[in-house]
Amino acid sequence: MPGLKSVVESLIFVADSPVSLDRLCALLEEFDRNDVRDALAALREEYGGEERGVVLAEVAGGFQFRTPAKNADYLRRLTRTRTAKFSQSALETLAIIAYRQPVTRAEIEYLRGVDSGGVLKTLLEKKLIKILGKKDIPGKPLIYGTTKEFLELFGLKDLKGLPTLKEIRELSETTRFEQQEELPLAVSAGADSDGDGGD
Amino acid sequence: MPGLKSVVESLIFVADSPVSLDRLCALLEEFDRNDVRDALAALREEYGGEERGVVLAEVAGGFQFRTPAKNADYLRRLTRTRTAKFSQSALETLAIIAYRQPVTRAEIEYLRGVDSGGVLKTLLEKKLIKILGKKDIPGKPLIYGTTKEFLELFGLKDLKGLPTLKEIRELSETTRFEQQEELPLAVSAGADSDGDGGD
Amino acid sequence: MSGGETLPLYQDEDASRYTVRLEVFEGPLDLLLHLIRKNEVDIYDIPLSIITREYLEYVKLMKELNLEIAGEFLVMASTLIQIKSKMLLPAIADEEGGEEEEEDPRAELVRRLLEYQTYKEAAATLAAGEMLGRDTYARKFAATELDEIQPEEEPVEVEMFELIEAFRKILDRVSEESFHEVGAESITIAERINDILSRLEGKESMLFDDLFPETFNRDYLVATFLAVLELCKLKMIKVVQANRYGSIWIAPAVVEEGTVESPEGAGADARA
Repeated sequence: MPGLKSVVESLIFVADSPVSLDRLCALLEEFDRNDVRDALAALREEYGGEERGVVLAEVAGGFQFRTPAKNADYLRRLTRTRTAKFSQSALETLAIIAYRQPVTRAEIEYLRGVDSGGVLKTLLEKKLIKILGKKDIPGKPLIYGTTKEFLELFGLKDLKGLPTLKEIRELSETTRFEQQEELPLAVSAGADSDGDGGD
Repeated sequence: MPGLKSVVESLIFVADSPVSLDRLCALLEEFDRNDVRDALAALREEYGGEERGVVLAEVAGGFQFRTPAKNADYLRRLTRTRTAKFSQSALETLAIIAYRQPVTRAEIEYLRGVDSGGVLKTLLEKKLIKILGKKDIPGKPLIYGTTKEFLELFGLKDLKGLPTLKEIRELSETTRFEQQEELPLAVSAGADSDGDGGD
Repeated sequence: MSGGETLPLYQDEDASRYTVRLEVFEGPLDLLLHLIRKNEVDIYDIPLSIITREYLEYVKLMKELNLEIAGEFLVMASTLIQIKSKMLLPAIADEEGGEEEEEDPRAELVRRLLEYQTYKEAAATLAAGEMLGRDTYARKFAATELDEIQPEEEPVEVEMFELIEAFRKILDRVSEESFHEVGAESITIAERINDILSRLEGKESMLFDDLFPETFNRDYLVATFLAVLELCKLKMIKVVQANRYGSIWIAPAVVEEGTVESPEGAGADARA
């Protein structure tokens, strides 16, 4: 009978998407959960070497074999592997949805300042986002969120793994603006040659 | 720079068919053929252990990672729960029933323009639709509607949760703006965001 | 004098320089951020005079290059001009006895810019990370080991989007009549051109802001703005500013015979 570690390795290798511990345990019900966990840990160790060409990545709530980024240049030589290209608008929209989900189209468009219908459709088609349902406000707009495929694409374990947003320097209340009630003419005059004392 | 063995491992892993030594050497022209051969030999050794769940097999004149035959029983469990994809005709039919229920087969076929008997049968078997009764018109055709399982599949509380026609329309509208050529990532990521060290 | 400055014209060298950049802007917020960075000004204290002028230059340039201008750019143009006018208002507000702390008219815009910038950076961070299919690869083909195994059960997996896409495709084929857009074309640029010209008739000038009624919708705003640009281009009106922070006025321009092209019928009657 094959050992558990070997079986887990085979399962992760053959599966077409990341396999979670829960899924492994469900598939291997005759084994103890702790043993499955140990097998996973041992595999992670084995596939963790600096010089490996295949690593065991933890993405989208599961485990998947992937190649290390440092080998990417060589892999691009394989004709079949297309490089993933994203437009700036797709990336922006995706970022907004990832961080603000569940989010409506109107909210996305307010934040981006442009119509985003086309981008939403593309992202839906690529399965990077999905319709989560409808928001319980007047008009019942659709709400969007990211998918498992999104996590897979960016190699994220879960949404908590998203890079932290750079903090917005808070608009320090009204005081900041009060001080500037009289606008410094110098700024504009300097930039634009001859100032004329308007008032 | 990554080591040759690591690169060979990655290439074989990602390639969708067995990779021959010749192919490897062609892909890795900056390396010496003997070194590529040595890397392969080292990998064969590494992946040759009795307890491995992934082995490096020599098939069809090339090399490919595979799972050992002794693990096949476990892998079968994986496929048993493989999720089925919906055919376009099933989706169309389901959509028509969802939005136009109660609806007869003749009406569905009028809208789709093709015979839909087979699809209806499949959807009935999957319990996504059900027969609601008979329509009170000559011939008393059966009328169909969606089921509780249908709502569950799409995570809907009730049929009111289905996106409205207006929302569907809006999603498929694209603006000029989104149709612009995709920008190479380098430009979009770098060009505009980090020109100067922002205040 | 220099105070009453019309929108500057463009040299060809500028045009070629800008076109490259135009493609990079994702929208008005992106363009504004670019201008703020380019001018090295404080985002918390945007000198609207400079930024608005440069913003309008871009928009006008886009138009001159016959690039289609997304409506959002024009909406923002009007927003900028309105904010600029509002910044003159505190004096009036004081008269009404309000020592209330009026929010800086720019505050909302600044918030939007900061927020947009945050997500723009987040997008860049995401893109810079390890991406599947670009930096890292997984096996994306079915394992041969599973070829001969027939799945016994078939739990289905489908997204709402796929369902509604399927439905939309049917609707595209079957009935077009039922789902028609409500007439968004109710306001045309030609109408607005004629309206502006008739309101200017016999006057020396009028406030730009007065072109917009109390309540107006987006289409109205966009059409009006395009009409003003069109009239500028045709040299039928002048856009002037009394002083650097002053309101924007439009005034009829003296038309030289033979230099004006008709904007496809719209200005034909007004030209006389």
